[in-house]
Amino acid sequence: MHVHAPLDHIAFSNAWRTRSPIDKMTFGGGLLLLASVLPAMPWSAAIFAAAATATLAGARIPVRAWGRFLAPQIGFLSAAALPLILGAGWERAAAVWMRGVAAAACMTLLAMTTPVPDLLLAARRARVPAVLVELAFLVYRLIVSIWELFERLRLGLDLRLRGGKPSLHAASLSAGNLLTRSIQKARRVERGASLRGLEGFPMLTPRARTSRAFLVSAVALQASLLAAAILFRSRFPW
Amino acid sequence: MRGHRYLLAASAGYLFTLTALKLPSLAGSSSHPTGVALGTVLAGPAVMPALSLIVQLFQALLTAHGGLSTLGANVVALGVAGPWATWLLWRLASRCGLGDKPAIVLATAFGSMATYACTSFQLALAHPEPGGGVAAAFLKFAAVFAVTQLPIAVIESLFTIVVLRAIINSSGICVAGLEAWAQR
Amino acid sequence: MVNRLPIEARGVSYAYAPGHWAVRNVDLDVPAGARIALLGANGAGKSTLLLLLSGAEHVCHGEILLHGSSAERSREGLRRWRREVGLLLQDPEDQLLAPTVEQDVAFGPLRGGVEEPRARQLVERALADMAIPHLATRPVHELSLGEKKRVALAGLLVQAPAVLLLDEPAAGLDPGGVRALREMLDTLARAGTAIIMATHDVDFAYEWASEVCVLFQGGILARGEPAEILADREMLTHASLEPPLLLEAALAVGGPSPFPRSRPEFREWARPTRRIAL
Amino acid sequence: MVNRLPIEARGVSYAYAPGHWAVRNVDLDVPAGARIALLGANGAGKSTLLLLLSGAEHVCHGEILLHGSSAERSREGLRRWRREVGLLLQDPEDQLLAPTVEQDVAFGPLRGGVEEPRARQLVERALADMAIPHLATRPVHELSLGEKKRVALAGLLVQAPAVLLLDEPAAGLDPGGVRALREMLDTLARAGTAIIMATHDVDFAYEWASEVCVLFQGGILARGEPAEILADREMLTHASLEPPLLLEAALAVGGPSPFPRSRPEFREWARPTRRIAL
Repeated sequence: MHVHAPLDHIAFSNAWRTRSPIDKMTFGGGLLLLASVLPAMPWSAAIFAAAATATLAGARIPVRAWGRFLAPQIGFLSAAALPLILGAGWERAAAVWMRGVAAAACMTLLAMTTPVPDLLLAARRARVPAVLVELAFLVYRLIVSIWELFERLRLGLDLRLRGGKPSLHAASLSAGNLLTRSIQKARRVERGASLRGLEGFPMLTPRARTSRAFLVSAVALQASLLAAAILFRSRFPW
Repeated sequence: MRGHRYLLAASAGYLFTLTALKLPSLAGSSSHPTGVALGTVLAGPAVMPALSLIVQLFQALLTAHGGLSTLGANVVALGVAGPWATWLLWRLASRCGLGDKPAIVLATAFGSMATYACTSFQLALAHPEPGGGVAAAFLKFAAVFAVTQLPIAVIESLFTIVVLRAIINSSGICVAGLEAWAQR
Repeated sequence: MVNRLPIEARGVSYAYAPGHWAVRNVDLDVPAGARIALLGANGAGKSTLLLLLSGAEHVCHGEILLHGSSAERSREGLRRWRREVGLLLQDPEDQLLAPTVEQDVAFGPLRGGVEEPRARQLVERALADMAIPHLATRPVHELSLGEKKRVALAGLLVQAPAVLLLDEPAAGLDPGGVRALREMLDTLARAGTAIIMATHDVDFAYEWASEVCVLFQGGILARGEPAEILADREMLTHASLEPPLLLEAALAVGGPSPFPRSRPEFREWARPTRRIAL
Repeated sequence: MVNRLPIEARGVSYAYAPGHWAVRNVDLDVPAGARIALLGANGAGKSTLLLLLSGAEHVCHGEILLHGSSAERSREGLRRWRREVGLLLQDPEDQLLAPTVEQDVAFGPLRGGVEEPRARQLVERALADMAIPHLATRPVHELSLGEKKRVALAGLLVQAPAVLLLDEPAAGLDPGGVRALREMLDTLARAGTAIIMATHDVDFAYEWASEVCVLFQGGILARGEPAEILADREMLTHASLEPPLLLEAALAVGGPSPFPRSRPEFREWARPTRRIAL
C-alpha cells in the first residue's frame, strides 16, 4: 500500500512520528479552529504559514510530497469557489477560499504526521463511542487490503482490455469483483480475529513523547494569533 | 452494528476505495455520491451516517480529498439525505410493481440528486442571497449542480445496477438491502 | 497432566454441508515436541483438520482432547484452547489486525488481561525470538510476506502455546525464506512445542517431519516414519502426491539405509557410492 | 517478420520511485518456442520484468521489441502488444472478469470485434486445449485454484499469443496440479509459443526450462543452460536460491553428463551407478 498511499507511509515515517498525538492535535487542531473563526484576511495566510513551517521544518516532510497533497486540495477549493462566485459574490468566495486553503494546510499537517490508528486511539481515549472507534479500526484494517485488491484487479482489467478504455460493462464487472473479494477478505479476517479470540481492539499505546515545551509554544502561538486578531479587529473586521 | 461489523467495515472500505478514485465534486462537498446508493443497498440506510462519517474521515486523512471542515455538512448530505431518498424511492418503486432494474436506476438517480439538493440547501443557508434570502440562493446553487450532476447521476445508476448484478451472480452474499433484492 | 499429550483427535469428522465430509474419522496423537506433516493434495482436508484442531470449527463427530481432557466450547474452554493451540493461516495477513507490529503481537497478552508494561516485555521477547525486533514500530501492511509470517508467528508464540498448527507455511516463500522458517521451527520443536504442519510440499515434509500423515478425501491414508511412508510411490500417486526428490534419488542410486533427508546429508551419504562408482 | 524474435528486451530499466530500481538494464532475447525461467528471490524484480514485457508498465529506459520492431504505447500499438503477449498473473482470480467460464474466455474475442458464432468456436477450442470443456458454463468463483489458472490461461490462449508470460504459475498447486501444468506448457512450447516464467522454484525451472536467467536486485546475475547455471552453488546462494535437488543429488553421486533433469531421467541415469555401487 505504501507505494500507492504515500500519505499513510509518510504518517508512519516522519520526524514527528513519535511525538504524542495530543501534541500534534493541539497544534494542528488549534490552528484549524482559528482558521474557521478568525477573519480570512490576513489571518488565514498567517495560519497557513505556521502550518507549512511545522510540516516542512518540524516534521521534516519533503516539500514535494507536501505540495503533491496540498495542490489538489487547493484545486478542489478553487473549483468549489466558482459556484460561490456566482451565488454569493467575489469577496465571500475569496474569503471562503482562503479559509479553506489554511484549513487544508492544517489538515495536511495532521494527516502527514499522525497515522490514522494513533488518531483513533486518541479518539477512544476521548470517549468517542467504542462501537464507532472499533468500526473505524476495522475499516482502516480492511482499506489496506481492499486497496491492494483494487490495484491487483486494476492490473488484471488492464491486461484484459488490451490497451482499450474500459466499457461501463467491464468497469462494473471489475467493481463487482472487487466488492465480492472485499467481503471474502473481511470474512477471512473475521476468522483470523476469532482464532486469536479477539472481539474488541485491546491496543498497545504506541510509545510517544509528550513535550511540555512543545505544548506551551503551540498554545502561545495560537494565543498570540488570537490576540493579534482582537487587537487589529478595527482594521480587519470579523 | 456489532454483529455485521466485518461486513460493514468491508462495505465502508469498498466505498472508500471507489470514491477515492473519483475526482471530488464541486462546492467543497468533497465526496462523490457514487457509493451512496450502493452503500444504502448493501448496508441499509440506518447505518449510512456512521459509514459515511468514517469513509469521509478516511478520505480526509488518507487521500487528502476534502477536509474536516465540511465533514458535518457532508454527513448530512451523503449519510442521511441521499441514503434515505434512495431507500424510500426504491421501496416505493418496488411496491408499485416496478422491475428491479428500473427501481434501482430511479432510486439511485433520485438519491444522487437528493444529495445535491441537500448540499445546495446547506450552501444556501451558509451564503444566503442578499436580496432573495435562502430560497433564491438555493435555486442558484441547485441550478449549477443540476447541470453538472445530472449526467453523473445517470451513469451512477447504471453502474450500481451492473455492480449489484455482478455481486449477485458471482456469490451468495446476503447483506441488508441486497438480501431483500436478491430474494425477489 | 504434564505427561499427557498436548493435543489428540479421536475419531474426528466434519462436513461443510450434510453429506459432504471434509474430514472423516481422523485419529491423531501429538506428543510434545512432535513435528507432524499432514500431506495431501488440495482439497484433501488438511486445512479443515487444522481448523478443527484449533477450535475454530466444531467437530461433527468425535472429540479433541487437550492435555488429556476433552476440549470444551464454553467461553472459558475456548479461551484456554486458543492459548494452548496457535494456528498460522496460509495467508498470515488474515490474522494480523493491528496497525503496527508491536500492537499486533500485544493483542494476545492484553486480551488475556496482562498489564501494558508486562505485555511490552512479552512482545519484545517474542519479536526477538522471531529475529524481528527491528520491525516493532513498522506498519504491518508495509511488510513483505515473509515478514508478515514472522509477525503472525510472534503473535502466536507470545502466548507460549503447547501446540502450533501451520497451514502451508512455506507457500510463497523463496528458498532463503524457507530455510529461515525451517530453522525457526526446529528451535521451537526442540523447546518442546508440538508442531503440526499441513502442506503439499513433500520435499519440505521429508526433510522436516518426525512423522507424516497422508490425507486423502478427508481420511488418513497412511501415517508413520517419513522415510518409510514417502517411499510408497503407489500410495502417494493415489493421493496425487509424489515421493520427495531426495528420497527418489537415493532409492534410484541405491545405498545404505537410513536414507539422507537433507542436502548435506545426501552429499555425505553419496560419498562412498561415488567412490565405488568412479 | 516471421523469422524475427517474437519479443526482445534491450537495456530495460524500471523504477517504482525515483532511485528505487526494480529492474536494471535487462537484455532478453526470446525465440519462438523458448522456455525461459526467470529465477530469483522475492523482490528480485521478476514480476516487474514480466509487467514490462507485457506492456502493463512503461519502461523507464531501454525498449521492448515485438517481432523486431519497437513496441509502441499508442492505442493501436498496445492493442497489438496485448494480442501478441499474454500474462498470467500469480493469482488468476485477479484477471478473471466475467461470471461464467465461457463468458470470461469470450471476453477477449468479443472485445476484439469477433462475431459471436466465431467467438464461440474460439472459446470452445481454447477450453479444449486446456482440457476444461466441461467447465464451460460453471460460475468462475466455484472453481478450484488449478481450474481458475486453466480458465485464465484459456482466456489468454484464445487470442493465440506469440509469447506467454507466467508469474509463479506453480504457486499453490499440489504435485498433481504442477504435473498437469507442466504438460500443458510443454504442448504450448512445442507449438511454437515462447514461454517466459518467473519463479523461485528452482526444481521446477531445472526440469522445465530451456534457458534460465537468475535475477538479483533487478539485474541479471547469470543466464544460460539450466544444468550449467544451476550447478553454480555460490552464485545461487548469493541470489538467495539453492541448486535443484535432482542436480544436487546427481552431482553428489557423480556420473556421466548430461545430468538428469526429471525423476524418470534420474532413475534411468542412476541405474549403471547402482550396478557398480552394489
